[in-house]
Amino acid sequence: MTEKILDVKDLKLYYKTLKGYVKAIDGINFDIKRGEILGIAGESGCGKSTLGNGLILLKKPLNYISGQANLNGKNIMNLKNKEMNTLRFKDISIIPQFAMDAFSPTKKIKTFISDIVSQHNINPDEKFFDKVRERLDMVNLNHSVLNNYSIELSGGMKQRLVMVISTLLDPELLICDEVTSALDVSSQRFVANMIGDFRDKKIIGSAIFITHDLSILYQIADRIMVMYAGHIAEIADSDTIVKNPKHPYTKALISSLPKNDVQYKDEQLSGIDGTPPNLLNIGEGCRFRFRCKYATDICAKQTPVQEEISSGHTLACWNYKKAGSDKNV
Amino acid sequence: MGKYLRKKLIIYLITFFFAVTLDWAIPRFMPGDPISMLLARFNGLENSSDIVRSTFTKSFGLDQPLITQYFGFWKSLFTGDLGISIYLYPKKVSEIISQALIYDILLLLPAILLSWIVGNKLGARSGVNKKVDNIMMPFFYVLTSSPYFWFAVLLVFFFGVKLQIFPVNGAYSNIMIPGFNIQFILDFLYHWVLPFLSLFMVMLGGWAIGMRNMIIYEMGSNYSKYMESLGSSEKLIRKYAFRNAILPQVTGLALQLGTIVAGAFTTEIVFSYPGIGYILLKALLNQDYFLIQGCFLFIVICVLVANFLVDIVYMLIDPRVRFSFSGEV
Amino acid sequence: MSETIMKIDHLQKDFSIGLMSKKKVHAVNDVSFDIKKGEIISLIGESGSGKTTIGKLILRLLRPSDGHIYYNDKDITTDYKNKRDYYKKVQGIFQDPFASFNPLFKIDRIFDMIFKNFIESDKNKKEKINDALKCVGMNPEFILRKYPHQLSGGQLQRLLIARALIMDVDVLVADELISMLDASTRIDVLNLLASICKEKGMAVLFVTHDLSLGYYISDTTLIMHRGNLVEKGKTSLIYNNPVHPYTQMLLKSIPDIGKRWDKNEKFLPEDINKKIDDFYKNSDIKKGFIEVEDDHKVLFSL
Amino acid sequence: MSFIDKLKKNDNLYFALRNKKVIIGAVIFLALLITALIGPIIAPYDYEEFAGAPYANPSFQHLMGTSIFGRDVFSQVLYGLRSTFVVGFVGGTLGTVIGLIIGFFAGYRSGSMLDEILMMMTNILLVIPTIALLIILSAYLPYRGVITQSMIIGFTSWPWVARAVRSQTLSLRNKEFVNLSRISGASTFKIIKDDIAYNMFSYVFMVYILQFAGAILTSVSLDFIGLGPTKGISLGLIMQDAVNWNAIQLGMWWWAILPGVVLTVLVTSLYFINTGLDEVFNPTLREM
Repeated sequence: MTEKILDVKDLKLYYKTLKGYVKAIDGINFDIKRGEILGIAGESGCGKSTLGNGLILLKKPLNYISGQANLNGKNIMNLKNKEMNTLRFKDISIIPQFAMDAFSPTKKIKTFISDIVSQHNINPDEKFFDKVRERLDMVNLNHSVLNNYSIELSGGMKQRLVMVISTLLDPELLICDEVTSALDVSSQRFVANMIGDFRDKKIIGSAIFITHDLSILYQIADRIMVMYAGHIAEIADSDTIVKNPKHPYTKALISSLPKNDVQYKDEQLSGIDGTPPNLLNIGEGCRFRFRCKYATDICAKQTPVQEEISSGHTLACWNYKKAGSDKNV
Repeated sequence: MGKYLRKKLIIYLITFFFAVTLDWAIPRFMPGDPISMLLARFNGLENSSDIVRSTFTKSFGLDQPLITQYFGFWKSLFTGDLGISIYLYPKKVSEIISQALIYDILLLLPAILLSWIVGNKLGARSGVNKKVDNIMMPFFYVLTSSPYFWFAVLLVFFFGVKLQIFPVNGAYSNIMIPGFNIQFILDFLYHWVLPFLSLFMVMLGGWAIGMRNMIIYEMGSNYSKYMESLGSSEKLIRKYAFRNAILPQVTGLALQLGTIVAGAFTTEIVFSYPGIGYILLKALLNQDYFLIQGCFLFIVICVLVANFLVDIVYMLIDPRVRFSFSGEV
Repeated sequence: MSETIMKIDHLQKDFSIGLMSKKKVHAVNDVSFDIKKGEIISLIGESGSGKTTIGKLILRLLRPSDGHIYYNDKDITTDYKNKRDYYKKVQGIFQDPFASFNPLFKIDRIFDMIFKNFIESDKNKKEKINDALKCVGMNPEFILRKYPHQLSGGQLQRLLIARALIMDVDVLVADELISMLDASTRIDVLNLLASICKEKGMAVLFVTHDLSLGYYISDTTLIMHRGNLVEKGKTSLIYNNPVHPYTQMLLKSIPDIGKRWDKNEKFLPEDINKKIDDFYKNSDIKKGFIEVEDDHKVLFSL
Repeated sequence: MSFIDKLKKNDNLYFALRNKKVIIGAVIFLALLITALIGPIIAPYDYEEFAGAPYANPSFQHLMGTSIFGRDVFSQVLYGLRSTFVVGFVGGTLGTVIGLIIGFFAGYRSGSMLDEILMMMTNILLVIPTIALLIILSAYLPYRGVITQSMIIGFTSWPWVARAVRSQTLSLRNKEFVNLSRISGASTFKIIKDDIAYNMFSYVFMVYILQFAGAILTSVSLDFIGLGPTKGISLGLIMQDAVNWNAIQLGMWWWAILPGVVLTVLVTSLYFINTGLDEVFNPTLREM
C-alpha cells in the first residue's frame, strides 16, 4: 500500500458573504498518494481553485467549516497560521494562477528568493544558489534571471521561474493552479511536461494539477477528479475517466470535447444545456440534477454520497447505473 | 533612464517658460490697468522719479512694442533684476526674497521630510492593523482636513497663550541680532517649534492616509499572496508591501508641493515668521506688484527644482523607470 | 464554386513602440487571403501572432499601415468614411462575453442599437428579435430585461450571435469567441455558429489559439506566426500534412484526449525560432508563399 | 420582496448604507448643508451688525461669542458657511467638469496629437504651484466675489482630475463593449456618454467629493492670505479678521478657532464619505 500524502475527509469550505454562505467546497473526500499527480477538472466556479488555494492558504472571506485535510497524517485545517507557515513551501507548496504578477516589482529575483528561503531557516548562500541554478537549467532559463527584476522578464519566463521557486524546498505536495491556462499551446506542453519531470526526479512528492482543460490533464495526471458545483462527481485513473466515465456529468463533459478526428461537417458533438447552480445558500440534493437527463426524485432530496464502485473509481450519483447502460449520451 | 529625466526636464522648462510668460502677461492684460496703479503708487515716494523711470523702461518698457517688452523681461530676469519693492523701498526684490529664503528652508524642509517619514510609518501601521486603524484614521482625517493656519492658531492658543511655553511671534526675539552663535540658534529653535509643529502635524495626516490606502492595496496584491502561500512571515510581507507603497508616496510628494507651499504661507502669517509667505502678505497688503511677481517666480522655480529632485529620487528607487518600462510622465 | 466576398490583399499593420520612438513592430506583415461565401476559416496563432489585429483591421477598428481589404470588390481601406453600409454586412463577436456588454444597460440595448443604426424600419422589430433568440435557443421573455451580469458567458455569446443573425451579415469575425466559455457550453456555441453559417451562407473568420476547435469547425485554416501567414489551406490538408515547422510544432503540442504526448521527445518551445530560420535557409529553391499541393500554401522564406 | 431584499439587489447602495464612514460623513455633511441653507433664517443677527458687547464669551445669547467689534460670531459663521458651500459647489464642479472633458478626450484619442497637447498642458499646470497662480491672478483682480474666487479655483484645480479621468477612459476604451458599440454604428459622442462616462460615474463621484473638499481648503487659504472676496463674508475671512486683530493673544479663542472647527468638520465629513465609498465601490475593500 502506498502511503497517503494528503487525505481529505468531508471537507467544507464556505465563502462568507453578507447574503449568506457560498458553499464552494461542500463535503468532499479524496486522497493523494506519494508520487501521484492528481488532476482536478471542472468548470469555472466548481470550487477547484478554491480547494487548491484553501489547502495552503485559508484567507477571508473563505472559511473553514468542517471536515479534515490531513497532510502526512496531520489535519492542516486546524493549524494556527504560525504552525501552518512552517509547513508551507516545505511540505505543501503552490504554483499560483497569477504567475505573471507573483513578484514584487521592486526586488530582484535573487533577493526575493533569499528572503523567502530565509524565512524557513535556510541560509541562502552560494551553495544554495548552486541548487537554484541547477533548477533553472532544468526549465531552460538563463542564470542571469536571478539578477533581474520581474519587469525585465517575459510572461513565459516568469511562469518557469515561479515553477522553480515554488519547488525549491522540494515540497511533498505541489498545487498547480491553472498553470497552463494563460500560456500558448507550445508553452503549455513544456510546462505540463515539466511538472511530470519534477515528480519523476522526486523534486516534488506529488502534485495536484488544477485546470479546466481535461485534455491537458489526460496528458499528465495519473488520476483525475471531476468536480461539479462544490461536489466531487467522479474520481478515477485518467484512462478510466476519459474512456469509461460513469457519472452523467463526466460523460457529457468528455463527449463535448473536440477530438482530433472529428470535424463538424462529419459528426456533431454536443455540450450540456444549462448553467451550474448558484452556490449561495444552496440546499441538499445533487447539484447536477438541473442539467441531468437521468435525474429522479431522490436527486433533489438527498445529496449523493461518494461511493467506490471499483478499486480506485469513486463517484457520487444515485443513477449512474441507469446512465451507464445508456451508450447514447 | 536618461530618457525619463530628459522628458521631465523638457516639461519643467516649458512650465518655467509658461510661468514667466504668465508673470509677464498678467499685469499687462488684466482688467483694471494695474500698471497705471503702479505708477500712481510710486509718485508718493521721494527721489523716486529716476528709479521709476529706469525700472519701468527695463521691466515694462511701456513705450516699446510688446515683443521687445517680453524679451526685455526675460533679460532682466536672467540678470537677477526683479525690480524694486515699494513696501520696503528702495530694497531690491531679489534681495528681499533671498533674505526670506533661509527661513523658509529651515522651516519647510524639516517639516516636509519628517512629516513624510513619520506619516508613512504611522500610515503603514494603520493599514496593516485593523484596531490601530480604527483609532488612528479619524485622527489623520481631522489633521488633513484642517487648514494649516487654523491648526497653527490652535497651537498658538494652547502652547503660546494658555500654557505660555512657546513664543508665538517671529523667527527670533526682537532683542536678538541674527548671527551664527549658540544663543541665537537656541532662540531661533525656540521660535521654530510651533510653526514647525503645525506644518508637521497637518502634513502628517495626509501622508498617513495615502500610505494606509496604498499598503492595504499592496497587501492584497498577488505577490503578497504568493509570499504568504510560501510561508513568509507577516513582517516580511509588510516590508515588501511598504517598499512598493512608498513609490506613489514619493510621486505624491512632488504633486503636493504646491499645496504645502500655500499652507506654509498661511502658517508664516499666523506666526509673523519672516519667510516668503509673510513677505507676500505684506506685498499684497501694500499692492507691491514687483514683489508679488518676484515671489510668484521664486515659488515656481523652487517647486520646479524640488519636483526635479523628487524625480531623480524616484528614478533611483523604481526599477520600472530605470529600465524605462514605464512611459508615464 | 462559391464566390469570394472578401479579399485581404497584402495587409500590413505596424505599431510603433512609444509615441516618439521610431521602433516599429510588424503586427501583421504582408498577409493575403480570401473569404468565400458561407465558409468558415480558422485563423490560428499564439499570442502576438497578429491574429486579433487582423480581426480588428477587418472590423475597421484599426487602420492598416499598408495593403487593402476588398469587400465585394470595393476597397474599404480607401473608402474609410462610409462605415454604416459596411457594418451592416460585416460584424464581429469578441473574446470576453462579459466585457462585450456595457454592464449598466439591459441586454436589449445591443438590439436597439442595430435597429436604430442599421435597420430602416422598426417594423417587426420584436418579432425579428424573438425569432433570432429562438434560433440561438433562448427565451426572449426571460432574457431581454436582464442585465449582463445576470447571464452566463455562453448565453451572452449566443446573444451576440443572435445579433448577427438579425442583421443577416455576410462576414462575421469571431475573435476567440469561445475561449472564455466552459467546455460543456462552448461546443454548443460552435455548433450554433456553424449551422447558421451553412444555413444563411454567412462566412466566419474564426480567430483562435485552440487547434482542436479550429479543426472541428473550419473548412480552411490559416496559421499565423509573428505577423506572418506561414501556412494556409484546406483544414484536413494542413492538419494531416503540415509543412512549415511552426505548424508542425503547434500540432505536436495539442493535448489530445485519448492519445498521450511522447514523453521521451524533448520539447522546447524556444527551439522553434532556430528551426524556422533553418527552414527558411534550407529552402533555396522555393521562395515566398508557395503552393505545395492543391489548396495548400506554405511560406518558404520571408 | 421586502425592502431589504430590494436593497440587496443593488449592491452598491446596500453596501453604502452599511458603511459607517459613509453614514457618519453624509449625516454631518447634510446637517451642515441644511444649516447653511437656512442660515439667514436661523441667524440671530446680521453678519456685519453690532450685536452686543465685544469680547463676549460664548453664551446662550451668542453661541460662539462676539468679535472685537461686537459682532455675533455664530451669525458670521452661518453666513460664512454659505460662501464655503458655494465655493465647494462651484469650484469643485468646475474643476471636475473641466478635468472630465479634457481627460475624456485625451483618453479617447490617446496617442493622438490632441492627447499629446492636452496632456502637456495638464502636466504643466500640475507642476505649477496652484497657489502661486491663484495669488497672481487674485492680486490683479480689482474686485473679487465668492463666485470669482470659486471660478479661479475651479480653473486651476482640474489637472489631476484630467489625468485620473484619462487613465480611466483609456482602460474603458479598450473594453470590448466599446468596440461593439463602434461596430453597431454608434456615434463617438454616444460611446463617450453611454460606454465611458456612465461607467465612470462612481469614480467621478468620488473625484468630485475630493474636488469639493479641495476647493474649500484652497479658498480659506486664499481668504487668509488676504485674497478672499473683497465683499461679503466667509469662514476664511472671519479667521483672517480674528488673527489680524490678535484675537488669540487677547484670549478670544472662540473668534479664531470655532469657525475653523466648523470648516474642519465639514472637510472631514467629505473625506469620510470618500473613503467609505471607496470601500463600497471596491469589492476587495468591503468588510464582511
